[in-house]
Amino acid sequence: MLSNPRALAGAITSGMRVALPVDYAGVSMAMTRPMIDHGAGDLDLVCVPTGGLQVDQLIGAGLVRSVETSAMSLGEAGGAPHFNHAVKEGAILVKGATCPAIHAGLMAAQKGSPFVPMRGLIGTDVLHHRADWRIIDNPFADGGDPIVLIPAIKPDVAIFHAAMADKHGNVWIGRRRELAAMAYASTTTLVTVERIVEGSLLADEMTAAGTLPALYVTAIALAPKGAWPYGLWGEYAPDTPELLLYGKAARTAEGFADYMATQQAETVK
Amino acid sequence: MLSNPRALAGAITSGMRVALPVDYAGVSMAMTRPMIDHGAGDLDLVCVPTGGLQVDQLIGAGLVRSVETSAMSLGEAGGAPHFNHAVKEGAILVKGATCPAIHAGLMAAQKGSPFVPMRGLIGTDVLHHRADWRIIDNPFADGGDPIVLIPAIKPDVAIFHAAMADKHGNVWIGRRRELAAMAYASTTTLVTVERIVEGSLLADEMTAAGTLPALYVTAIALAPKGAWPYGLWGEYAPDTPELLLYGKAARTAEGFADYMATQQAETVK
Amino acid sequence: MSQVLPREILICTIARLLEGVRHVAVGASSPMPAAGAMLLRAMKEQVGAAPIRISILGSVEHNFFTNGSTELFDCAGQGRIDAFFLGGGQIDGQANVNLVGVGDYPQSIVRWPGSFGAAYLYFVVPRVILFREEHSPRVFVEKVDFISAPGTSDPGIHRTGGPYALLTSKGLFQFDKTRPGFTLESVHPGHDLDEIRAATGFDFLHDAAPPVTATPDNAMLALLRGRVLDELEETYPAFAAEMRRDGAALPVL
Amino acid sequence: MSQVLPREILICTIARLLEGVRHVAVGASSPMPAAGAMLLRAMKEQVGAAPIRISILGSVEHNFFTNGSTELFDCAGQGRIDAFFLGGGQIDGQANVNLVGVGDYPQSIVRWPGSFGAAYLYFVVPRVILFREEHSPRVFVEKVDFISAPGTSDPGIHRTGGPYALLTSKGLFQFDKTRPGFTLESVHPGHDLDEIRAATGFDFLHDAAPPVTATPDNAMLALLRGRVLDELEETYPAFAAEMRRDGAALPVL
Repeated sequence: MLSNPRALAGAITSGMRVALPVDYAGVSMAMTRPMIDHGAGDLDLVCVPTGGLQVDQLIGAGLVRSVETSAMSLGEAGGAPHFNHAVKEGAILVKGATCPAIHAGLMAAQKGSPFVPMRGLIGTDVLHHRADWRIIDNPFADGGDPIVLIPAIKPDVAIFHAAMADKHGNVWIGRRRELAAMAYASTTTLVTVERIVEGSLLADEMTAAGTLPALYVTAIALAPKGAWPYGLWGEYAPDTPELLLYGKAARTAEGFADYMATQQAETVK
Repeated sequence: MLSNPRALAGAITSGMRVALPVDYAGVSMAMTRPMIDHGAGDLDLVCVPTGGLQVDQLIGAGLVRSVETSAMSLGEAGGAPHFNHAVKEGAILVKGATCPAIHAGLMAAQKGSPFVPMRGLIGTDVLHHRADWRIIDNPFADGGDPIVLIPAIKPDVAIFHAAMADKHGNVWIGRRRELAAMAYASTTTLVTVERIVEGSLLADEMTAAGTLPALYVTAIALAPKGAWPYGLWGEYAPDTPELLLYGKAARTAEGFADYMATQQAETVK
Repeated sequence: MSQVLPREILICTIARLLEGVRHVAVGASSPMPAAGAMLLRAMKEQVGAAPIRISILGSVEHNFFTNGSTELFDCAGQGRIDAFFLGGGQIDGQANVNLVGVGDYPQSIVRWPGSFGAAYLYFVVPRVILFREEHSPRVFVEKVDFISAPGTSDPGIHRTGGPYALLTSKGLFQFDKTRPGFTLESVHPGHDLDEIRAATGFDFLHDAAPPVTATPDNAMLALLRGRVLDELEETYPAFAAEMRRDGAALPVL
Repeated sequence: MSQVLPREILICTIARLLEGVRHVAVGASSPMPAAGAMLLRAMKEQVGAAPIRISILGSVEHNFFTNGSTELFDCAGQGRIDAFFLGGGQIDGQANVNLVGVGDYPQSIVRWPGSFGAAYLYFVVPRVILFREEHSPRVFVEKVDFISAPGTSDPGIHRTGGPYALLTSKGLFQFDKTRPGFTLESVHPGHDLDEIRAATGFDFLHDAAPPVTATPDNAMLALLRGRVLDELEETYPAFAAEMRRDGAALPVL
């Protein structure tokens, strides 16, 4: 079950639906370059629930067919240049959402249900542009009371970075339980970690409480500082200057190519 | 926020809907006697997802109007005598369920949704006897595909026992996350604990991962061995001889009265 | 070759019924299903085959879940549980299971604990093994008094799971959902067809002379009596001790 | 008495708008809403009133959530969040909020990050405070180009939350959902009605001579400049430093 990021990326095939976490929850930046080198394209990305640097780089590399997300930005470094450009060019399909709708879709998949209902949304242009969502009248009300149904989101693969894993394949995610939700909903789950620990994370109730069991984990690779330049919750802070550097460089095709080439030198094993 | 079991029981009023956990997840047996002494009756119990000793004692004390549960037993000690008797006499209303339906109802409340859908159930007598559940055709299918909708379960109060709490009101529940689900769904939550720890359980990511935040906790009381004769997950095992003792004693009204009187001597502070 | 205990035959039969599964879940008080699953796991490990995962509900030791008691059902709904065991106060010829009681619900004459998760799991676990040692007309009835979980569903009903086999102290049945009904596959050593017919309240198909249930070979038996009982002891100490005692009392041929 | 910075007036106004809440959630990059909430919390603590809970999203320090990024929305859906802040690239006279972009969706001319959770939170948080410092006709438009979250809903729509007030660098508005529309409640010191009218792309009600926004008294100001900036520093160090620098540059009268 222990592998390396390049081998993990090899499990991705063209046309897959790929779930990726929000910037502060454990983005596996260590997987970005291997995914680009591997080259599986036509990916349908699901941002849980928003996207940033990794998504922008995958779009820049031409691997992305569509993005389902409730927001896209580089935080302090501003807009996501490749995303914005690709949207304007019509090069990618955007499935605009709102955070709890993405969580709802994953929850439906987690429960093996075809959909879950969600309040709000009615009267928004978010709903207006989602032909794949449905409105029904709440069957528990006395007529009326429209409510939106969000269909299950079942990614082919979830990819994230976490603090630690054990040799049995259990991954410690702490209180970032959206990572568990992604894994429950996805057919396969690829995880990079800061470190591999001895023993079993399930052997002690304290560590077990924050552990995603191996049952949901397809493969794990060691990747110290694997969220960089993003931070990792409870481990290290984001590298804002690096994010600013990317935000500036990626405004041009040459700048992006130069930036990615420099990164490659650092990330190749 | 720190209190004692008798004060906690004082927060319960007649006619409340009360959520109680399964035998191995942290039953606050320490609250049973104070609840009986306090005497608030006509309770509608929700077993999450099954009931046992505590529910049987509350029924025996005449405090219960209805029980929603997917099963009721004393484990190795056999059937729940007061429950079985009350059902046969028609003295309580039983809302028979199946485990995931109770979890589904709590999840709907957690999400602020009026219902959630659930697979299975169709063709069962469980469904047949639940006029409060609905069947619709899955709006995402091309006609047909009936699916059951479970309405939100919103208890007035959730009561459970956990290993530890801090002075800020945070409660460590470890991997017994159904306790969090109960608290999210309920208006108020009363918790007894084995011990109160220094500092904040949220200050460290390791403990935070298994912590129910104070936001959902109304009051906490110290009650060492508060799940006894049940066990507490990761802390101590059930006292099976004591459960057998109860199972035998509670077959008669006198036996039950004697048993409860003996317990009182032990639990009164 | 040593003699074989009836329970050892049941455990070995369970291991055979689980052939091919990746993940099996067993109830907290189900030592024989757990033993069968552990036996298959040990056999797979010996030949270097893909590992088998066993989740024992309510066990701290063999619990791979960290999301509360809802996780078993979520996991099954995701299609991650291949096999599960169901008992039943009553089981009928359509494989309907009654876990609730005898007589008119809710004021039943006899009341059992309740449906637990059966009304869901029977629909979503591909290989549900009905396991009930007591083989008598009060258990195996023509028609159950309460359907906790139905053996079959109409074609329009979403269903990815259901009954796979019925194992009792007397024999092993397969279930044919198209008919629907049970077929006697084999009779355990020491029992016969007439006895099974008399003890079964529903009709079932059978050969004129049904085969005898296979008894384990020496290697399988050694694994069961050694490693598997050791593993079982952690979660079911009383049952493991009983098995050892019964095994020790057997005459060696 | 010392002079007061424009941002100090905004923070003190936010504290007043939050009067009575038990739990307020603020975004990760919202130092002024956080400061207003911290100020109210400090004031309540001084008089021994019921404590106020502040959840700062994305902050490790001020995060009371342990169930992943879904918990904020669940918590709001449960009615446990009394107040929240929304900005908006465009806000119109019906309190519709646009967080997506200018021009025809999806190929907008200008594109902002996106709707985040607004399409839900605006419906379920009772007191949503629209807060945007930039007060210009490009922000406050007649009609937004994209409705991320609508200001009002038809009577048959389940809605327990919505807009409560609109605070800008120039003034404070209340929202009347029955009309629906904004009413200018007060003008911040140094600004006037004509300026606000010119900077606002939608019509709003107002008095002929609207009052000036209240400036904080010395006690409130001392609390803000002392304890609140100290607390703020943990999460928003750059903002706290800027506030201290600006405060130090003020002439003391």
